[in-house]
Amino acid sequence: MMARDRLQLGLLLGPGLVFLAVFFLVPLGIMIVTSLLAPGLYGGVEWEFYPHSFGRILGFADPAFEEFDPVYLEIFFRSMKIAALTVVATLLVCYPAAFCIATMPPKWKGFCLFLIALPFFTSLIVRLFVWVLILRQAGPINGLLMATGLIDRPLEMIYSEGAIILGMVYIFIPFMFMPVYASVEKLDWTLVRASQDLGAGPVRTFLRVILPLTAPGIIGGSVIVFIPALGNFIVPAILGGAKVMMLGNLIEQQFLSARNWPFGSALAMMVLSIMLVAMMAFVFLSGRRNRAHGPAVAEGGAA
Amino acid sequence: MMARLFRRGLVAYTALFFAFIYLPLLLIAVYSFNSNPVNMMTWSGFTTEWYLQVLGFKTAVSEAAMYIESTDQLLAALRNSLTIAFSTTLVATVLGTSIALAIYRYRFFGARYYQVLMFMPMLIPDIVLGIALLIFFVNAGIHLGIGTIIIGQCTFLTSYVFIVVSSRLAGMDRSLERASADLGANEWVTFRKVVLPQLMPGVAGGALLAFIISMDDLVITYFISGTDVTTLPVFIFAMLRRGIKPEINAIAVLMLTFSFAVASLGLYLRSRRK
Amino acid sequence: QQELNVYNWGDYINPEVLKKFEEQTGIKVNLSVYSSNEEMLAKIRGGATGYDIVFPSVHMHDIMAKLDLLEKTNINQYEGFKNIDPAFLRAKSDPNGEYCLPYAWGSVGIMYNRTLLGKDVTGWRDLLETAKAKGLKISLLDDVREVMGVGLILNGHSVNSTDPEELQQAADTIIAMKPQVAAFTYSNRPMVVSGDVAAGHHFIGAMIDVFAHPQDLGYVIPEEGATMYQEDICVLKTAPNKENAIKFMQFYTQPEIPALNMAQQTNGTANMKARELTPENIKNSEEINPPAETMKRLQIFEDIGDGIRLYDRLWTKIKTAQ
Amino acid sequence: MQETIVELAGAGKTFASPEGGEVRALDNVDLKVRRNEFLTLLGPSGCGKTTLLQSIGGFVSLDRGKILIDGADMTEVPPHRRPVNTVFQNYALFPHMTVAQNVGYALEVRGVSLKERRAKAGEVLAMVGLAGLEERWPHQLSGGQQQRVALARAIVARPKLLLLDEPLSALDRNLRHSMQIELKTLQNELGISFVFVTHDQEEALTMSDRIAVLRHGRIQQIARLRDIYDRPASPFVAGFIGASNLFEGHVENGVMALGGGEVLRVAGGAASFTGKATAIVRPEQFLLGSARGSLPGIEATLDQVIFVGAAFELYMRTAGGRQITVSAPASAREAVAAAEAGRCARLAYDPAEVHLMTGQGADAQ
Amino acid sequence: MQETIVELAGAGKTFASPEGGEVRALDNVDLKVRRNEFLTLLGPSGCGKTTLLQSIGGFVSLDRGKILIDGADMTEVPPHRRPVNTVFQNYALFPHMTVAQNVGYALEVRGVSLKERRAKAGEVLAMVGLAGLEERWPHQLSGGQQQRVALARAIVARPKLLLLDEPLSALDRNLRHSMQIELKTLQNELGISFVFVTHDQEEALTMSDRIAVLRHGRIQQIARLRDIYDRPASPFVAGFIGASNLFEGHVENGVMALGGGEVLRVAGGAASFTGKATAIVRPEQFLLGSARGSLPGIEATLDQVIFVGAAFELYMRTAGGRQITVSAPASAREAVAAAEAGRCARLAYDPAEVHLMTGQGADAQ
Ligand SMILES: Nc1ncnc2c1ncn2[C@@H]1O[C@H](COP(=O)(O)OP(=O)(O)OP(=O)(O)O)[C@@H](O)[C@H]1O
Ligand SMILES: Nc1ncnc2c1ncn2[C@@H]1O[C@H](COP(=O)(O)OP(=O)(O)OP(=O)(O)O)[C@@H](O)[C@H]1O
Ligand SMILES: NCCCCN
Ligand SMILES: [Mg+2]
Ligand SMILES: [Mg+2]
Repeated sequence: MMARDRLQLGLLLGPGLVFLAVFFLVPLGIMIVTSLLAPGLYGGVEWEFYPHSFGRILGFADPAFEEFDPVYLEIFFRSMKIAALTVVATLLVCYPAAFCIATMPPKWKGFCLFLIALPFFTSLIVRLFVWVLILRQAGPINGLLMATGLIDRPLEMIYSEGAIILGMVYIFIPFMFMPVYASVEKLDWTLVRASQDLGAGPVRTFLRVILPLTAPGIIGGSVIVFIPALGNFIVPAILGGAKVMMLGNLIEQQFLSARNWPFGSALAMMVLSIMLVAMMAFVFLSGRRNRAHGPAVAEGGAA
Repeated sequence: MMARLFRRGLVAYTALFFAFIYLPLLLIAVYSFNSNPVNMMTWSGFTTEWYLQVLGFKTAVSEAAMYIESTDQLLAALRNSLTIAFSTTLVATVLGTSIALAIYRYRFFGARYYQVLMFMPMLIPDIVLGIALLIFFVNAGIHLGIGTIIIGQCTFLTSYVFIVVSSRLAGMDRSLERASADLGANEWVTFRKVVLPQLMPGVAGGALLAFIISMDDLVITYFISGTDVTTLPVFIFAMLRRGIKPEINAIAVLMLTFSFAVASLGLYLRSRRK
Repeated sequence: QQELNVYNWGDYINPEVLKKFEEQTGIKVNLSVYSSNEEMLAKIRGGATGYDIVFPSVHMHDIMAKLDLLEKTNINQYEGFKNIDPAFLRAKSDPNGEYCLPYAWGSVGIMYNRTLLGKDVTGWRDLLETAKAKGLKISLLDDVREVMGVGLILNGHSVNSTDPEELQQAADTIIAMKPQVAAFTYSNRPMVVSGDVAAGHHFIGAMIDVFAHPQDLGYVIPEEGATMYQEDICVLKTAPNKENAIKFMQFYTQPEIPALNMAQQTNGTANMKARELTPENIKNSEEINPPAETMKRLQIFEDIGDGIRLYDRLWTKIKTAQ
Repeated sequence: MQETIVELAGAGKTFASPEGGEVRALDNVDLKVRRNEFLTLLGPSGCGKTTLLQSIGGFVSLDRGKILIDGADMTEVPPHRRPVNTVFQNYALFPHMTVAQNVGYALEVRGVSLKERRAKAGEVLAMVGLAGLEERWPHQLSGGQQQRVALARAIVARPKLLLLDEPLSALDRNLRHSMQIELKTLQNELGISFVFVTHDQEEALTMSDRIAVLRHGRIQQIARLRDIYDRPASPFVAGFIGASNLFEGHVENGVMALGGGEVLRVAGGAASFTGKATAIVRPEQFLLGSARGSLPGIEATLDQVIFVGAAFELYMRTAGGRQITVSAPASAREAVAAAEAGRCARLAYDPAEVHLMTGQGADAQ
Repeated sequence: MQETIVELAGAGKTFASPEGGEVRALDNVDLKVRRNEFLTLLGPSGCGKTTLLQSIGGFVSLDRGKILIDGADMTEVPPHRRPVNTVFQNYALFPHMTVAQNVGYALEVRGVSLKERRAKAGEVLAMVGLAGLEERWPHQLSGGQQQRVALARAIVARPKLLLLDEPLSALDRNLRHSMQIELKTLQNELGISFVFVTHDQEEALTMSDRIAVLRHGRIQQIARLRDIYDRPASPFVAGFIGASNLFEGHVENGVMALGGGEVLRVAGGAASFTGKATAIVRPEQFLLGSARGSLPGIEATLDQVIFVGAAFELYMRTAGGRQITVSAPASAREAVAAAEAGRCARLAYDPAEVHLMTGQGADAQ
């Protein structure tokens, strides 16, 4: 590489990398340190090594300082479950629509994509809050069902896990839709024909050809939805009536009400490690696909 | 035939899909005309009051309005949000684009690891990043305020821009750069006249995405906004705890209408150019 | 131009008050809001500067004093201070009012929908039985100390208890209530008004709605007892406009000012003269100005130090219990 | 050989064109594919070749007419139940399956056991010369190898008919030539009928038993190779198969008057025809020089000679300004040199070889 | 005509192959391109054609050797300062510029005024037959039109040399043929040198003044068209240009002993050679039947006849098992029919036409 090239590279790469190193990697590092320090009485930390925050979660807490409580793992698993259900529901909502839109004439395609992106321009919280209005006891759905005599007492739709998942699906639709759409759109339809031609009926063609070929988009969208769903604390607060505690709420609570920064950081580290595992799984899966059939197939995740 | 039936089903499903997305928004629009100032859950009549207020045609409402005090704040929050969104969009677009260009143009040691690094801020859960930044700023003695919000949002918005621009670059035809050199253009001219024009849709897309996400970001901003700066989402979220203000609906509808208009104009202009 | 940066709870001051202050002094007021003591503390400790006055609850007033965040104002030297009822100098760190001025106070009781319940409820047990019988739901505040406070009171303990057994009992009581609890939230008022829940755990400010719909709504201080809150006006050590801040405190000792505030906030005041100046309905309300008898049933929060961790664990359990 | 395996009767298909009009992709097509023959569909882009193939494969449903395969009415049968397989132009190999999985797919969907699948796949892969590549992924193969995999995949389940839609067009010239020969050989070995689409006439000539020339969704002519070359039904067909010199004029008493005093003599059956007609003389049917003095000839001046290895191409012009392309074999080297020296030559032709097309003069390309 | 415009002297370029080895893409190449000539680089895939072209264009920097363009040393000069333009295989048109902007680009970067640019662009567009399409976008053009725009763009600034890297390979057969002729004509008109890469020998034959055959980064032979066809330097070159029948054997006294008692006669200079050699006889050099009884001949049986329109291809076999391909002109119809009937024929050849390649027998493809 010539000196001029190196200078150019430095100019292009330098500012961004310095920025990210200082404001992304250093904060993460500080958080790791914080998670291993003792909590201060009114927030902040005491400078002494204190692994018990992790012990509280994972079961090796020294009873002299802290106490292990399985409730945290329970919250962990529940959050994972809700995030996973969100992923599945979002996928079910988006996949057929992506399919339909990808096979429309180009003019329509552009318009539909625009329609999907448009709600993004309203406030996320307002979009969530409107579901409170819809789902609540005296809301329109219950009103309609009562008026038609289908039910005689209001359904309890709001403040439940179901409502949380519904809300998350609603706000994460574009995150799932875009990558899935990208890979469906790229799907080579002659392969579908080839499959039929070779004697495979619609179901088998879907399972053996369409699904594997759109898998990169599905995997990419799933990762992109799973991770924020896991850490989300707003949807449980608004639509879960704060009755269902997820990881995000637990972490928020440590910082904003229990004043236990190290424990909050330790929990955040746990989330971070799940994220890294999910990301590595993604890289591994798409890497394997890459090796199998060329890089062209594995791009869906990036959109 | 079966295929046609299946197609119809798919179209019907897609119609439902859009209904799912848009009916709630419609409801917001309806409620934005609800005259009940205290409790927007109950309909008490039609009014354009909230629009007039938001647009500044009316400053104070009748004696009955008890929540007016924060209309100013709401507008201030909107202003803050816009200021932040514009600044972050600018910074993140420049940073994200140049990193993407660097990785695209040069083969250098560990380029792939930078790519992973660039993915991380986007994929890290908001709450983790927000808290890490909070602890960082507090320890570094940096005053929490509009500056910290901009910095904090830029960390992950840079990633979004990077990814959008990168995918545009990946689809770009490198032989065009050669063609340009072949026709006598030096590197800088080639960049200006060939690379940049083709990159523009990616840059614009990345910037737009960054803007939208910045306007919407709650969690990270929530942790790193000082007391003196409140953004719209943070303000609305705080307000939710005490019951939502009707002006919020009006603002949401205005934002939607405005962006719809801008986007439609863009589409129209593009279709005319072709 | 002179400025004053006010950091207050959301919807916790009558805008007319601020307008009056601006008129009288020519000082421009900037208002920001928070929604819990802890949030305010976290932000102030987190390095937020630029605020002049804050409105901590009494126990937070003590904590902030301990953390040396408050400026000594000698407000007690000011002539208007004589209007203040000394019973409201509750902060242990500031028994004479050298730092802060009592701002407002009130009870935390039950706001209920009479139409749905079909009767006036008298307390938590009555409410829960009625709700259970009619298949109705209630909502609780999304606040660890308030909710644990209800549990402690129902078991006859102090709301400042740090005894693990007492706290466990309290948590168990709340967990037993959970089937009737629709949500933990701060938006109880609209929910009760619209009938989404039959009753909500709420501050005395709910009287606004009760005055607006006297047939349908009611507010009661539970017979089992309740918590009360009081906030003080404090000046921060880091305040950039200390003099203006003190001017505001002095302004707030004028009886007509807290009275104006009360009229809109429907809560109580420490300013003895102000009570006389409030509208009839407030003056006569036993909820807002409870008789001494009722006052005895009210407890106020104190700083419990790292006892808060124990609360947090139980709170997590309460939230997680199915 | 004369037994019919596929029959299209009155097949019609109209598409709505994007501009709002209608496109008749198939216009009342009657076609019989014989058992064990190599039938090529030839025609310009958009003439309906793909549509015809796809209506046999079941991917296009006909508006009118019907399709019988091996006697059974298949008009409404979906593609996966037709005993017909296709080799697609871009191969359409499944990128997520290995070569063996691709080839075994047709058996897999029929529930054949893995073991048997592997065995059969190995067999056909050997047949197309790809033994040993079973575990490769499609992207690891060259174009020609991918082509062979596509072929193996299409024949593994022994269809009654193989449809090939321009299977060779993406290959380079040399590879294409060897695949042409291989395909032809394979068809003989397998003993099944091939319907092959191409728009490369040379390819059509090399491989086919019969050729069907399509235009605007109609079959212009369907005939054996030699017949279609020697006796094209119309100038369109003539222009499509082999280079040709076309002459229009009035025929009377075995003489076609071309105008400008030039004439072309015809013989045989054509000699008895009277009226306007188009005559065709292939470039190689003009003989350079006076080698055979007994034949009639046309004088022409030489514009350009191109040496194309095995032959010379001479671009010539008659006194009347008519352009004539002549192809002289390499062995006629001296005659070419003489023509080049003299800048003109006499082009002899055999009147019996001049083919006359009547009543379709307006149909020229 | 003999003046040199580009000279490569001892040019060498080695790439690190992905597998870790080395690839000699150019191996001590000496090449002179003459002013105003059409030089074609021909060779199998990977032989270094593109590398050679790009080293002239400046996109590949040589490891060894140097490049002079018009006498000036250009070895270290970056592409944008070389008086050389390229037509890329995939056209590489700028999608965000109109046709006129694309064509005017080379002038734009040289600071030519808009008005003049438009005028010049219009001129060259007219030259390539695209007048009137100035305001189109590249995606609104057909492949052939895009090709022409790429050409116009490359010639607008009047380079001293035009490099063309398989510019026609993406076009379909008919279009390719007409573009070949157009390109050749254009080169004559412009009076600049073209260096053209292809791996289609027919294309090379149609267009070139000289052909350079490359293999493994080396120039095997560089010569005028006819010379290379008639006197290939090696079996490799022979196999690459035109079909050929190769015979190996020992030559003595004008007779090559092929083994199995069969012989091939040689005449002329070759007759004086003694030793092992490879002889080449082109398929069209074998004459069917006994037309010229005075010539020597080989008896062979007929395996297969393919009618390819203008000619017949006969696949034959000698008694010794040697395979011979014979190309008989359509005019030899009767002889072919006779051979087909008898299943065998005598293949006459002119010993003077048999070309002998000595000392390179091991080099066969
Ligand atoms: N799905 C379709 N919708 C609309 N028109 C179509 C469709 N498929 C084909 N056509 C039109 O029908 C006509 C015949 O198309 P077809 O694909 O059969 O042509 P082809 O002979 O295969 O051409 P090519 O050689 O270019 O492949 C064309 O005019 C084409 O535009
Ligand atoms: N940038 C490169 N890095 C490594 N090897 C290269 C590079 N460019 C070319 N090669 C190798 O150099 C050799 C010559 O390549 P080149 O592209 O010149 O061949 P070519 O004759 O143009 O082939 P084709 O007909 O396939 O285009 C090949 O083996 C190729 O793999
Ligand atoms: N992980 C950061 C994403 C922020 C989106 N609001
Ligand atoms: Mg086709
Ligand atoms: Mg090449």
